[in-house]
Amino acid sequence: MAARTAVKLVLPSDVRLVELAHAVAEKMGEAAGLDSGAALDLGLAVREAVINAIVHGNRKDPSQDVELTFTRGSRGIRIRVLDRGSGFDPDSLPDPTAPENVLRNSGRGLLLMRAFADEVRFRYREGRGMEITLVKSLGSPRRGIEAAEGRSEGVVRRT
Amino acid sequence: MAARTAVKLVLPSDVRLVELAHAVAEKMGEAAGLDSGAALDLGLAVREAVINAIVHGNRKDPSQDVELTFTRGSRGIRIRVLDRGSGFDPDSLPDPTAPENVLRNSGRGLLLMRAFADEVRFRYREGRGMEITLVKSLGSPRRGIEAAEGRSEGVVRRT
Amino acid sequence: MKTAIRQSGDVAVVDLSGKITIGEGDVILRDRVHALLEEGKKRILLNLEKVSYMDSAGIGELVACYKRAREKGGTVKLLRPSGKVQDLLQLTKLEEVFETFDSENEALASF
Amino acid sequence: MKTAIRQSGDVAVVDLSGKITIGEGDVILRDRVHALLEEGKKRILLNLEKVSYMDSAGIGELVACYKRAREKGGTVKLLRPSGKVQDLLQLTKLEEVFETFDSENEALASF
Ligand SMILES: Nc1ncnc2c1ncn2[C@@H]1O[C@H](COP(=O)(O)OP(=O)(O)O)[C@@H](O)[C@H]1O
Ligand SMILES: Nc1ncnc2c1ncn2[C@@H]1O[C@H](COP(=O)(O)OP(=O)(O)O)[C@@H](O)[C@H]1O
Repeated sequence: MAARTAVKLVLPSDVRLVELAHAVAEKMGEAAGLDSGAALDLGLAVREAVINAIVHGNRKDPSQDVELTFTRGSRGIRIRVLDRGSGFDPDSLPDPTAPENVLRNSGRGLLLMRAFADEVRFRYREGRGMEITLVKSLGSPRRGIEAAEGRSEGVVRRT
Repeated sequence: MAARTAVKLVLPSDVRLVELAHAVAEKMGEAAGLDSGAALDLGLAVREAVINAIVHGNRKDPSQDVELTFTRGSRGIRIRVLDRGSGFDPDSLPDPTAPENVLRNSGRGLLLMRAFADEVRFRYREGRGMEITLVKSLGSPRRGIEAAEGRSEGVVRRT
Repeated sequence: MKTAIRQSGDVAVVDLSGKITIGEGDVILRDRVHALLEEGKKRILLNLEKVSYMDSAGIGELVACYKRAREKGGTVKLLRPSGKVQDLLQLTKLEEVFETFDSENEALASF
Repeated sequence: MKTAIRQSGDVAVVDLSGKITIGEGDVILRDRVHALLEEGKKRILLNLEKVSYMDSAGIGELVACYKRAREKGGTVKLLRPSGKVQDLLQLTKLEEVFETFDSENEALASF
């Protein structure tokens, strides 16, 4: 996935722009060759990453931006979502599907990302912010629920 | 039009991305309050500016980017399209509607920009590239053909 | 998102269409359900047939509506979730929380 | 953009739908018209009813097709341009170049 073909989208932290990020992700997914169902899944995963970047990462401060980088490759598309916050540890979060959590109002974003992308990686970029990498592969089997249950793709690499 | 709410889109010079720039412009226009007809007009004007930035400004070199900046204000939306080329003088171009030019295969991009945006400004940013500013105002009368004929809004400011 | 409310016997049926997402659909859903509960309409059936998808904010609001109705002695049930919405209910295990129906008549009879 | 070609007497009618824009619609338009001219079909009617818009590349290709047909002793005429396409033809003064019809029968009879 050569970086020279990357498309970048930079947004101020305003939840009304989540829609735009979702739409761009869906279009880029289709342009990369995903069918419309897979492109929607990618859009939904990106939507969750962007909501978190705006709400948790940048605490809705519109002067703090969220940067999305879309890189197309022959085997799929990779999207990075970078905020300006102080990061978090994705492994220390409660399971939103556990009986004691299922009626909570929040806590399902990572579950959705993992269900709708083929790969989800978390990295804290020192002095910069949290970076979530989402990968959607061409011709990959639709892995809605299965992927979310085997949670091994949520690899944390704090560098 | 406060700069802190600006959205930025950076594209490598690949004509397949013209579609994306058009779609983002149309969505941003709608989000700024334009009706769907005015948002389409804005999309069409941006499309022409981006085609020129890719084809003439960056000579389709994918390592050279085109940067779009969308700034929403209470009275409308402003979009800047910046390339990495050596610029041009918009006042020295032939009129594509003159009888001797009407059958040419090209030369109509600026005509369309001026018809579909309410304001079009050209500026060469030394050491950086050509910058086209397109403004679409809320509630402005539809000025398709009239605006293109009175060409006074094509102000050149070489700085 | 758009909504239309019909009264069928003592059940308020809310026909939703569009997306239940952050900052728009979620707010509309909350407003509609809160207004019904304020008016004392405690039996609420959300018709999800024309809802294309929800995000985590929309799902959270659905749960919040469910809990608020329960606090007021009411119930929220679901009608005909579309493919994606059904996937989301299953993924989040909310299908075990919400009573969900394919037939409107059965849904109405169940209250 | 999608196209379908029908033969009506000695006129080839090309039904276009979508957008005639850079890198896609313009290329398809060129390919279709060139292929017809290669086959010796010189009377071409482009049905623009379902074309939502064109950009400068699409308009340029329309002109290029017109000229290429003329070189080969043929003609390209237009049927029912939609609102935006009509605006563009007027703006570029191409409405003075292309014979344009609202009725397919009249268009066919004019060749
Ligand atoms: N970009 C981020 N920056 C900081 N914290 C985050 C970020 N993304 C997620 N988190 C943390 O992880 C938690 C779980 O996130 P998520 O699964 O998306 O659910 P929700 O956002 O509804 O709480 C959040 O409540 C927050 O504490
Ligand atoms: N961004 C740009 N950088 C350099 N030259 C440009 C740029 N935009 C337009 N031009 C010049 O202006 C001319 C007219 O542009 P335009 O009206 O869009 O028609 P066309 O692109 O079809 O030639 C171009 O042929 C080119 O020489």
